Amino acid sequence: MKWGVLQFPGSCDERDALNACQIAATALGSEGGSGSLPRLVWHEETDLSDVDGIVVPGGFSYGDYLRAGAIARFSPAMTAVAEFAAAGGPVLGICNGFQVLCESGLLPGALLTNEKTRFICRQGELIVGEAQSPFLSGYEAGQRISIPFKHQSGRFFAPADLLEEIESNNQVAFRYAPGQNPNGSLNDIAGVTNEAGNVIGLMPHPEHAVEAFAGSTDGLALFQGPAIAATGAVA
Amino acid sequence: MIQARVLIRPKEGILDAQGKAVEGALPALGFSGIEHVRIGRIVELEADSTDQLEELCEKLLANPLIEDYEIETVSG
Amino acid sequence: MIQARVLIRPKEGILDAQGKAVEGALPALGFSGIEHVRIGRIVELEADSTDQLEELCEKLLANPLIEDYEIETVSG
Amino acid sequence: MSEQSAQREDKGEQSAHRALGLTDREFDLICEKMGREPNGVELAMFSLLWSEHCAYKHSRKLLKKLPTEGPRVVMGPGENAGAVDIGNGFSVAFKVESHNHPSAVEPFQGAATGVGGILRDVIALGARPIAILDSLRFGEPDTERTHYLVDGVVRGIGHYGNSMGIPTVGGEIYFEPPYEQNPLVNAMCVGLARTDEMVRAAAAGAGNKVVLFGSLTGRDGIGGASVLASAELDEGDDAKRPTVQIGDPFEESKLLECCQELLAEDLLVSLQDLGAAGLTSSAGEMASAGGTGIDIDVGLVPLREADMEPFEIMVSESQERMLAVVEPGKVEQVLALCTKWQTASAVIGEVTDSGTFRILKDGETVGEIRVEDLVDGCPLYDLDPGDPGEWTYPNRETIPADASASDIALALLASPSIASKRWAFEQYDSIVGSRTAHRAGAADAAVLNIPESGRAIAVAIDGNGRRVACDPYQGTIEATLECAANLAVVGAEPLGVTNCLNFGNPEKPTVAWQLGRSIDGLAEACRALEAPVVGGNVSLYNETPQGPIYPTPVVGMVGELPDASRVAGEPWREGDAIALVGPFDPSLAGSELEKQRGQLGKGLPEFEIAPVRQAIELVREAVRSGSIRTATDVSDGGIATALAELAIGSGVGCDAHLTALLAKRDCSAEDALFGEGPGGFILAGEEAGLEKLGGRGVEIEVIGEVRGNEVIVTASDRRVEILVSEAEAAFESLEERIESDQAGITH
Ligand SMILES: Nc1ncnc2c1ncn2[C@@H]1O[C@H](COP(=O)(O)OP(=O)(O)O)[C@@H](O)[C@H]1O
Ligand SMILES: [Mg+2]
Repeated sequence: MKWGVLQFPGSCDERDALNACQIAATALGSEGGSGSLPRLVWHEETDLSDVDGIVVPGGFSYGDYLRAGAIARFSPAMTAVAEFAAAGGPVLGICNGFQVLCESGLLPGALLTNEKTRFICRQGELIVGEAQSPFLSGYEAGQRISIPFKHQSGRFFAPADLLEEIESNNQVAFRYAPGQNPNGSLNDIAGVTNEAGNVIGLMPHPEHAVEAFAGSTDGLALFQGPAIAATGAVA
Repeated sequence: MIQARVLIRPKEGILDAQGKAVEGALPALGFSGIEHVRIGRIVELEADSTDQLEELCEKLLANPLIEDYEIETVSG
Repeated sequence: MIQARVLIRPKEGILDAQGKAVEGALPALGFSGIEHVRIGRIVELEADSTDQLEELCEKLLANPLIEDYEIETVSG
Repeated sequence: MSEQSAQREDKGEQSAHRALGLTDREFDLICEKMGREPNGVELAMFSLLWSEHCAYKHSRKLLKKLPTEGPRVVMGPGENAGAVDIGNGFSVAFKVESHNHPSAVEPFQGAATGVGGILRDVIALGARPIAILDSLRFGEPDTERTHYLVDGVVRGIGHYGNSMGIPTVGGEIYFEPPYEQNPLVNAMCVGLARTDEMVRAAAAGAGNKVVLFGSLTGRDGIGGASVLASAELDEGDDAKRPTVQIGDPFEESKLLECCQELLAEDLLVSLQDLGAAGLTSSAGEMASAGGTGIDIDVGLVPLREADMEPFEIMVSESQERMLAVVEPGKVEQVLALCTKWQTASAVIGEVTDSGTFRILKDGETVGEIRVEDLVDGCPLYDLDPGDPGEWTYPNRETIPADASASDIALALLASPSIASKRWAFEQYDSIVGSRTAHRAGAADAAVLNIPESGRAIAVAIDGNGRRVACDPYQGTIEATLECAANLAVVGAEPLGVTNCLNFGNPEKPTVAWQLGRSIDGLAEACRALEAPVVGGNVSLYNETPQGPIYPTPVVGMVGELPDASRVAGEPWREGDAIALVGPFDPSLAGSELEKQRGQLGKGLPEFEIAPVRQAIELVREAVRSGSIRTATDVSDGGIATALAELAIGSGVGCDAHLTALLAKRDCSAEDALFGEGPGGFILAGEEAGLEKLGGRGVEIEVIGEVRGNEVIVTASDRRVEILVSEAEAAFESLEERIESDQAGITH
């Protein structure tokens, strides 16, 4: 499976995401020559026909000015991503990418400044949610995984009725482990999916938990999920 | 040219972390009798016409899920 | 109770990084004819009296080195 | 006084040059070199390039003493940053720089632009920054001002590095009274480059174009030069010249990617960042390094404010700008790439073979200076050192003389300089870039994976101003050795050194003495370690009416290690044996405990460097071989503190006895428990693994065992006996103490 990783002016974690996609593919043995190597997708590109999945990476697109993700969502590439998603293509938004997906309406909710207003960067634990998503096929619901948290605007918010809907539709992909909610997110929500499950976003950084030297490899399965779901491969 | 001023505020009922931080700092700095601090954004700009302003606010300047906005045009 | 509104803007001559970035991005987002975008903050609060407001701005709400502020009291 | 200046004095002439910081003698020299008096534009340019900051006029002679050569050196002092070869065609570029004064005025923006500036020095070499470290000094964290400074500085560093996507992986923070009014903010950047793609700053090739790109040029940082403003603009318009510069990491992030792409496409002849003195220094230094001349037309510079005067454009310090020399045939491609990255760009001049720096405004010459006079003409001064003979800094007592050993241990763990800095480093993105194998807080040095070279590098930054104040020579040697020790405990060997010399007014004999002795110590230690100094920065005049800061040389080091997965610094485990290694001879002189007792005085015990180096090497080898689990050097707070920190890190206590040390060194029980000095390491692991380290000429002694939930350290009649949980509470107490009264309020 070939990934495309979006790059906006101000993106930061796009190379990390690229690296994670590569490692995931290699680990599944699905690295079929250079044709399937993950690639960066410049924000002005509109042709996504060569990729099977999209990562909207973390960072500070457009400096996070105005509101995190507010400007990036207008890019031509995001229009293409919306079509890609509507056609059922797998889309993963990480941190700033999650914010962009929420701003563009591909995911429900919004992300507000952390309750303590500071940027935080620490290793933490997530509980995998009940959501039905190809991205979660490498995890068990209820599984506890260790993934770094790093962000300043990661407080998940949705108005009561929307929140209720997200919960009752089982759209919660990840929750912060009890006592570890770093930002005041409602219901400890760290990540959600769209109704169909093919679009997922989360604030923590799975791409920083794919190599042993980083202290955890629990993020790898997320990048392998769609391939596992598609082929029935085992991670 | 129209000079416009857009005020964008966190919606009622949403915890305003910045506002809360300011309220928290007040007593230590010797300020009393100040309450309900809310912090928002102000965007000032010049536009050809008012047509686009509404759209600009809806689509870009404010996120309707979490923010309210108000447009004040200073001169026409 | 007095309802006050403090408008805080980057001082003249000081780089307004946000305003500049937003203005620069507008044409690509499909908004044309918009210029001189400046982005600042708005702080709304309720106070017992106007006495402390000036000091509050100087000490806490604004950074007088890089920002100008303006106090508007809405009701008295 | 020269005749000319005497005349000026007689006439009581208003001399702009004095307001600009030039002495009468310097002004005379400028007139002599030019054969006439400089006009306003020229005077502004001279005043900046002949300033301490740019000309190093009080330190350059001393800096010549530093060893700068070695087999791995790719670029040494004189370039924007130093660089060392790490093999496989790759080099690591690095430099540390201060932003002390701007941070004292506006901590958030001051620190942010400090980070932005040092990043650009590394970017200018053609390297991609891969790590940031910061070294900070504040007053004691008990005043509203210190809270405000710490809060702003830490947020500022985080803001810039985080937004740029460059991890901040290490650093240090000390709290000492002499920094109360004059905090220090030093930032270090480490970058990675293909050795054959690195660029120099030297301008070359008459006829080549000079391209300015990045942010628009505004009236930032013109401050001092504003006396030159024409009356018209000066009418109450000082407000137009901001004293604070705003950092825009978004702009710099685009600038970085743009530079990387310009270099990858081989479009640049040379590249230079714009730092202090803006266009004047960057264009002037480019021409000087290349032995060329340069023409700059200020009318072509993209401006943020329409009505700027030529001198303002020439000295503006607007951030996030770069200058490149480009062959005429490639200009179009260069400008197109700038457009792709949404960054402003313009051809603003040309390289010439005239040897002069010509300033034009819309084609008309408004200033003309010989490059040599501007860049190398400033007189260099000898200092007039004088040993003050006694301790000249304040002392204050914060711990009672009769405190028990356990109470002392807890007080040391809670002392702001020793306590955990988690509060600060959790505000830094330490992992972006996917290289960070050991994050801040996990080990004494940060380890970065470099798959490009098949190895890893370690980076550390150190400097204890208090000990340097006690003895500038030995204190600086200790700082350098401590840096090497921090590399050793992660298995790394030093490749190169950078440094930032933060001192007071060098025209004062005491400060001159501190500076000279400190540089002597740095040179000595670097020679002994065979670690060349490849770059650095000097920040003088760090003083207020209350006096100078502690003399604070900050040493940054880059080392290499074969394998990022073979790094000690793992928590120790129940049952591990604990050993004390090295020629450690603990003393309370200059220690944290002596500080808390208000008994600081001049002088540190003497020691030999060679055995310390041997111990450093033994530890490095032991870590690399994997025969030990845990390693740390003994530093602030002595052995008891080092053991307590290891216990906190693992949640398991220890039982240690310092009997052998007492006997060998003939020191007091307090010295053994809390004394400081170079050359001490604590190692832990399987006893057999530790024993294997014996018999190699380095002192090693098993002193105890890892076990239980208490930290117990016994030295004859004194005993530290505290719960690990108590130790942890003390160690983690800084956040509460430092949390600003304005916590989390962002401007
Ligand atoms: N303490 C020092 N040790 C070694 N080199 C130094 C020191 N201070 C300055 N230098 C070198 O002098 C040159 C000029 O420094 P600086 O003015 O800070 O450079 P820049 O203008 O590029 O920021 C640099 O190459 C720097 O590495
Ligand atoms: Mg430079």
